[in-house]
Amino acid sequence: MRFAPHTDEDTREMLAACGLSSVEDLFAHVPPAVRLGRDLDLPPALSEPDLLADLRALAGRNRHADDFVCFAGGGAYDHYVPAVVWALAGRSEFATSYTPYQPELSQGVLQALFEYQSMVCDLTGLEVSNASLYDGPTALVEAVRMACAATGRRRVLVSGTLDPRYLEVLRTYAAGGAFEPVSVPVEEGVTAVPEVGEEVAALVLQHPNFFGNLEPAAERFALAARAGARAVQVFDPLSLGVLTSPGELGADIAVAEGQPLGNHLSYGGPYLGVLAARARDVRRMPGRIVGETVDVEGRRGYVLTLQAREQHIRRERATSNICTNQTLMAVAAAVYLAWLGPEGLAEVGRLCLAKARYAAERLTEVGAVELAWPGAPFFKEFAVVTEAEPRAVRDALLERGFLVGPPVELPDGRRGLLVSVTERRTRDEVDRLVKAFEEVAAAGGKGSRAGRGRGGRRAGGRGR
Amino acid sequence: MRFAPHTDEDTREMLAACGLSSVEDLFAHVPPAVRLGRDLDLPPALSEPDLLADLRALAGRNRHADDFVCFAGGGAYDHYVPAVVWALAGRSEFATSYTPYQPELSQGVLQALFEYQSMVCDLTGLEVSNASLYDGPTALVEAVRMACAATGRRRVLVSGTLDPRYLEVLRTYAAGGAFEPVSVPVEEGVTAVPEVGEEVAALVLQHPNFFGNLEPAAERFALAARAGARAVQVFDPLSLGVLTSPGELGADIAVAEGQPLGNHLSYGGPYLGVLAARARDVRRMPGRIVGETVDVEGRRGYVLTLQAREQHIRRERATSNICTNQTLMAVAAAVYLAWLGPEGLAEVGRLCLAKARYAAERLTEVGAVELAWPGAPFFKEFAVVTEAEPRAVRDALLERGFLVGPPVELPDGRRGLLVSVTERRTRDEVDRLVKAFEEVAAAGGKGSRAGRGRGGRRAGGRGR
Amino acid sequence: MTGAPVRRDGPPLPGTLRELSRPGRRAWSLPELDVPPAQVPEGHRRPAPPRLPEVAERDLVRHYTRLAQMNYGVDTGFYPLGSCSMKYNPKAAEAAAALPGFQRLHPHQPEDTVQGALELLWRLERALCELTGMARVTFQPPAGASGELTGLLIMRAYHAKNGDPRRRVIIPDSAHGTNPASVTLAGYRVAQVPSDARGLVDLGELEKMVDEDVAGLMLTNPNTLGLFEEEIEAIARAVHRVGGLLYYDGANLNAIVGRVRPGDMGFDIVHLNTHKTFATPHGGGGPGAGPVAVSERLERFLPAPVLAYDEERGRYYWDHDRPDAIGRVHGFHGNFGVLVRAYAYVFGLGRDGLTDVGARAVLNANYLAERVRGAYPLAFPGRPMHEFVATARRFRRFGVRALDVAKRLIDLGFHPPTVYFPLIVEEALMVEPTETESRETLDAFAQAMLQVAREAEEDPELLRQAPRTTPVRRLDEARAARELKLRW
Amino acid sequence: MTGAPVRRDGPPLPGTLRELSRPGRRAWSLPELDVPPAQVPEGHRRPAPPRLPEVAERDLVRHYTRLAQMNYGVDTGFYPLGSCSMKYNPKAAEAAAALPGFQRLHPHQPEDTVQGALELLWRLERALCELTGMARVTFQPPAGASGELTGLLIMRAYHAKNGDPRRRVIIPDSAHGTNPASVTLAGYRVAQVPSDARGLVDLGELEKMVDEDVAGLMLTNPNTLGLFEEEIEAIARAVHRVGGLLYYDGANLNAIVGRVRPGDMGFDIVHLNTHKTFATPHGGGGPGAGPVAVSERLERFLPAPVLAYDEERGRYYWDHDRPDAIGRVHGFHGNFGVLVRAYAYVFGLGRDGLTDVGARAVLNANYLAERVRGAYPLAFPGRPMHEFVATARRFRRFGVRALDVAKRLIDLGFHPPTVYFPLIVEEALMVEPTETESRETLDAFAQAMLQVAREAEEDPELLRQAPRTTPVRRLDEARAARELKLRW
Ligand SMILES: Cc1ncc(COP(=O)(O)O)c(C=O)c1O
Ligand SMILES: Cc1ncc(COP(=O)(O)O)c(C=O)c1O
Repeated sequence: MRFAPHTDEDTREMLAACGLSSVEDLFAHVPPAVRLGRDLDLPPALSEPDLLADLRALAGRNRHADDFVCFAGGGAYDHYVPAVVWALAGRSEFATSYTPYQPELSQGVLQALFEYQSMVCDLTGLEVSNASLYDGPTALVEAVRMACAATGRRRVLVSGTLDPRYLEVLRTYAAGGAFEPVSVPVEEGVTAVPEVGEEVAALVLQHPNFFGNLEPAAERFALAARAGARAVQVFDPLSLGVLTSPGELGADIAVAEGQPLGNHLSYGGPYLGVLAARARDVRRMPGRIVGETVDVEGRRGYVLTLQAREQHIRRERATSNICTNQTLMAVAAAVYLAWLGPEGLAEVGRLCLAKARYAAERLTEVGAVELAWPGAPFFKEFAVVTEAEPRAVRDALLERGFLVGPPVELPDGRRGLLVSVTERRTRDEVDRLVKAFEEVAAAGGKGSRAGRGRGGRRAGGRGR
Repeated sequence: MRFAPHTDEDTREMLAACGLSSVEDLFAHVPPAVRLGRDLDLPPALSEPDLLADLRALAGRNRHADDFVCFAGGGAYDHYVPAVVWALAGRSEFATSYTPYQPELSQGVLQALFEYQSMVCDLTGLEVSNASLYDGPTALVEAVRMACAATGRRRVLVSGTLDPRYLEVLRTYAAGGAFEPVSVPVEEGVTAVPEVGEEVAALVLQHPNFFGNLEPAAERFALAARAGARAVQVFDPLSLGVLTSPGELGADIAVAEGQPLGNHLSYGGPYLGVLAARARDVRRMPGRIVGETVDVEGRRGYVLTLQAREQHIRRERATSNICTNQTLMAVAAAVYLAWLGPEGLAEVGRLCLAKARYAAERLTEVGAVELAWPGAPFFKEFAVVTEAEPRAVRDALLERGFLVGPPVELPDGRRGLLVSVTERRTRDEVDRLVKAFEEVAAAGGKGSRAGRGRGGRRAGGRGR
Repeated sequence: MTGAPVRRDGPPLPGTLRELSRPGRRAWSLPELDVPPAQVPEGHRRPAPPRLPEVAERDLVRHYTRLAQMNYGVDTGFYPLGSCSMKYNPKAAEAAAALPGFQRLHPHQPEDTVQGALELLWRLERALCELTGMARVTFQPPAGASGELTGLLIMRAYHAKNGDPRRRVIIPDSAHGTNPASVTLAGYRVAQVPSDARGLVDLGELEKMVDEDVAGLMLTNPNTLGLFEEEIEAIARAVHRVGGLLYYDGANLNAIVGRVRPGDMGFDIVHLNTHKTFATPHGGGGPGAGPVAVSERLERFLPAPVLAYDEERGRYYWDHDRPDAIGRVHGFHGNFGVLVRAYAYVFGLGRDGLTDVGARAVLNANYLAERVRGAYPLAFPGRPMHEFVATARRFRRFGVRALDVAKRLIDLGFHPPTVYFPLIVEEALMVEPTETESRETLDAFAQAMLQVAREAEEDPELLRQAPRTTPVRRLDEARAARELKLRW
Repeated sequence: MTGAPVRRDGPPLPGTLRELSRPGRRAWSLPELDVPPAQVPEGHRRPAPPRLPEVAERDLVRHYTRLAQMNYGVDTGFYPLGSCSMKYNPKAAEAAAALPGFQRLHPHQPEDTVQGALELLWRLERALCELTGMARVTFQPPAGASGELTGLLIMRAYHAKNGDPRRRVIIPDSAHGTNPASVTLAGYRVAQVPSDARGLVDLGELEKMVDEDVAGLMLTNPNTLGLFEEEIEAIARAVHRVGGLLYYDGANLNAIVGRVRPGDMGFDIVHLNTHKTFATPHGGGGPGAGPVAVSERLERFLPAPVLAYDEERGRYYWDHDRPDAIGRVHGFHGNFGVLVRAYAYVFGLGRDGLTDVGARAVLNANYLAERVRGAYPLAFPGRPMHEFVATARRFRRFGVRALDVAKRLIDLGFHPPTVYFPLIVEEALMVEPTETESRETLDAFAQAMLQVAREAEEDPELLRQAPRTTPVRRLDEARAARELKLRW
């Protein structure tokens, strides 16, 4: 493939216009010592048909979420992505534009982002949102930085029920020295009562938590408030049609992995980091923020605002170093949220809740597995404890056409698997999952190759 | 799913505005006797996720051209469809618009069609083109009607090398009595010298013909010209980078199946009928024609023109009854032709020619099959004669991952298969096809279930 | 401000691809030749390839993106084009049609490898039979007009079979142009029955016209005036009495789908326009699909092959053994890709949703008619169904025509209604809102129509000068037809 | 005509979704509840769902279609935004990324089920190592700035490992804002080295600044002025002499890719911006991807997990056993979907095509600079590489600023260059045409720039009043920041 449109004549004449005779003259001032001086050790160009055949072959060597029934969770979920979402967010005027530095040419993406911010505020019950961050875990890092900046403190209490990936990322960025994560123990699958001292910048809680359990968030956040610390919640955007909003719970800053909002699984990215906060912290927020204003003729319009916070102005004193964010994913999230509306959001919540509950009950009824915390309330995801090694069980189930997981280590050392059930899963799929669990348990966690990858399809009936 | 946006309140108030109280009142004047008076015997509504799961399941019960290596032809071909074609032709402003009755709001599709017409003229060496017809065979019917109208004659000589589907369609419409197809015999796989009398309206020749062979078109058309009959050629648009154009050959009207021009196989439709002719016949052409003009400020613009030919004006005396055509496919064809340009078109031709030649030679070398007419020149498609029943051979090859065909009856009663080789096919795929042919021949045309549908994939290497 | 052209700035109108073309530039990308090269056979070589445009892929993308943005579609706004049913086209249907399992099927694949596609057609056929009250369906016709001709050839085959060839087919004077055109192509003569003062078929006149030479009657119901033919039973009796057949032009079925079935009204042959009843996108002129459904007695004449199901083997197949078939009317199986979208609408909406289509379409048309009739009197008194025909006659005295009203509506941001059809109505404005438009849209459009009515009196020049906000303004159609420029 | 606003007609600006919302209207369509309903657990119920918009699917489609048409992208026109490399984004890459075999992969799938995805990353890593002259790559960073911080944390881990923590990182005063911001977040202090009269790092000053407290130097080469740092070898020596590391900001690698490798210039850490070098679409602000490549001695510090290949079993897997790793910098494996597109560009262009990227990018920039430098003097004398920085200083005396030039270019149909960056250039206009633009586009843009230069003298108000052809005109940014309205 070739996308440079220059004909030989163009090249000759353009060089001539520059007073040069060969393309190499353009690089004459590059010191010889640093030049490669040989051809790249790469394959020659592929034609478009060959390239796509190559990529189709690679894609064909993967099994994807239509090849099995997906009960996997742990931060990424097989929620339904309506056809309209990418038919619109994927329009090339959005996809091929840059950050809207010239607002008059970018009202489309600016208004879309303003509406995204508005819906995130509606969703969280908080006052301000930015135009997206990289993903959930990096959004948490930014939230913690905001809390430190707001309180002038460094200590960050992090619940033991936080997704370990979030904790890892937090620890990585803590190396910069701006904050210091300290872990809060777990009791009965939820965050124990923490000691929130005057030196604490933030209390970080995930609710629903990594194990799927619902946290006593309001009570915990109250302790943070009393100590003048920021209450930071990691939330599930699709739970907020039925569950109390972060704002109601007393969260000062709420962050989420935005993937469930109309974004594809895509092996972990591109997703988006959602961040909302209270108005008092708006000047400490990271990243792009879109604001409404008027033009010289009084027409309503939108611009990037509060840019004095950002790296291109504030440089080493910026609230964050983020520049490119995940705008297109935020546009998709906005289309998706507007597609749902209040009733659809509530319905997704009801479906997840009921189907997850059904799955948990059936699994325990047949005694295929044990719930990690029987009776503990959860939303769409729950942890089960397996006799056999969780990875082995996971693989055996996958041979039967069901993906569960990820495998998890429970706070008390027990080991198990996460099972999550989205609105897409049918009763029939759940019943077949339960059967598979029984078989695997019977086989002592070992799976047979029988029907590898077909189970989900074979009995499928819904083409998965 | 539901797309009517009416809330209950809307319905109530709108009815009230009409002085009505229920939706049924709107139908009060419909005689009871003709009302259904019961619920439709159809399933209840499906949600979008359920509907797409249902459709994915149906699609999953098909094997498609990425599941096997496609050497099938007979009027539809697995040419490469560049990604850019439908990324552009599929844009919703094109896809969701109607026939451009209001040119000021439809300059996009009008200019696209004007450019399509222009490229069809470039391609065929003829002077005028319309904005598309339904498909190849129906385009031939329209061409024959044009010839009859132009000559005031009814008799239509049709070569025995014409695709039988075209002949069937021609016969169907002949029932209207406007013309009478008479068949011209075949010699050595090409059209015999026809008797073209003064009563003949048209001589119809397919070149390259149904069996893939190149016809002595110029000589035959000369006879038509001498008798004052119209010379009508059915052509392959992708052959015209290397083969003499219809205009050069003396065709007065040229028609083609436009599928190879960037349109998907799609189980036979939607495709498009291409029709080009000489200027003298422009007022006899069927369907939409776009013309260039200027607006009141002298700006260049495009409109539907010569509408006096059409059904909505001329009614029972219209040149055709066509109204809706295949515009979107014509737009795709235009993008594709411009993507190729002169060099790309020539290259496609060279690739098809060389790869088809290679396949024919290898097949005969190994003696797996016999060519129907050894030594006869062809373009991208050729006929082979099989010992075993052609359908059996076709099925056995498919079990090995190769689709050939369709099975054909040769003019002399022999039976065989068409094999066509597009620019997409690789030497490796051809070599494996040859091997499969050998195996099948050895097995006496019977196939084993072994490797059903995998052959193409297994050895594939290019993800097919 | 009247008449003053809007000063245009910004990017100029796009040039043609020919103007963008530069020798040696290219977008194409094709596999390497991996076999020995081959000479073009003796005497067949084209001296030089055709002079197609030479552009880069980026040129193509910008060109067609610009063109698309210069095109108005349902996705950009309200499109009340009468008789065209420009309703919203669901994106889910597009996703379905794009599945490789449908999009990459070769039409010559053996039946065993396309069972999913055949089952889809089978289910869709059953549904269309239920909706029309007919026995069987052919999916071959790629559009409505093609369906008409197919139906008329079936009519012809039927009479021929009975050894009683006939010569005339009756159509109302309000019929769509494709009806008479199809009648001629089927080898029949058109006999036109006038409309009465109500805009309905003049039953008395019809009674006089029918005789043993009448092969049949073609009727659209609701008719092209948007009115329901209330005497349909009597009409059917009259035609059947003389042994004629009734052909139903399904272009307006969307008004009554699920409530009234052509079969129950006495029709023998029915065509549907999937882009009208079932929301398949019209693509700027096509593709469509015009499935034809027939009653039991006409089944044998359907184009071959006909879809069949083998109970024992639980397998679908194409039945080619149809001695009385009229023959093929399409090269393959019709516009399959369009039928996939129609399937999505039929089964997505389901039992109640389909019945609701008519209810909402008729409600919208009646509400809109009510809002504007003061300024735009209806051509006929009867209750409109899914569309209404109004007249701009009264603006004549200000030197304003229906076309001027249409063009001014463009400046107000709307696609105009159909103008000058049906031909029997002076200065006709034919408005079809469809079921997928909201009350807010109808109110905004009504307001625009009323504004234009006022402007027609106060500032008629404003209408005659419209449109002024489009990339080009009024185009010289006479010149286009006179100085034919049909290619670069 | 000066200043006179263009009279606007046609459709009004789109309202917000909130304004379109009507109680009870809906677009959503979800499966039926097919299991027993469940109560929301005690004390967790939200009293009422959030007040999201209530609209029909058709409302959504028209709303976002309108918004898209109000957005300028590479697909709509020339986009010479300096430092952003807005080149053409191939459609084939979009098709590849949309394959279910990539798009529908769950990040927690076991490695055996994603071998194709891992092989893609493996091949891409090998290619990036060849292009940068580095040993290994992490794909976790989702954008350039994230790559910077990742690189700096690796730098930090390296010095810590050597038991010699350091406090300062040197960056040029011309550096992009993300550089100093990342330095701070990594826990270092910024030491700024001035540019000399040539716009290059002042080597003398640098020599004075380097000492044992310097952890490293961040450099963009070609630098943000579009100039090649010719003394790079000496710069590298100076930093290495004191034990510091060299960080390469790869935002401008597209100028020299295939010709000069950061590793061969002495860099130890490199980040790439796939949307700049490899044409992945920028999505109106993102997503990007910022893979970080490091030399052998830093490999052990890369974020875990690291991609690995098991020769025997011919199997790719994630190696989590990395004791010295700095830890995760992204929740999963980075922006995989973006990397698929980058793969398409790298292997589609191949060996020679990649080297050609720089040649064409630099040729275009030099040609364009040549065409306009008369009116817009270059900020520095040296030969520009892939972009050039000019100044609009001389228009000051007409009361015209760089911003006014930019806005006027909009009225002439072009997206303006970057303005006011780099900060060290007064009234900076930073122009980057990229390799995918044609000479015709450059000529047209040059003409527009020259016209604006003339207008700046003859009719400065025209510039100050621009733009006048856009849906909205100049917006009040001060007011936006003062009366914060960040949501409906
Ligand atoms: C009443 C009527 N009949 C027939 C047709 C022709 O249908 P098609 O355009 O699909 O051929 C139309 C199309 O507008 C119509 O409105
Ligand atoms: C020189 C330079 N460095 C770093 C960055 C930051 O990259 P990103 O926006 O991908 O975070 C940019 C982006 O414009 C840049 O131009």
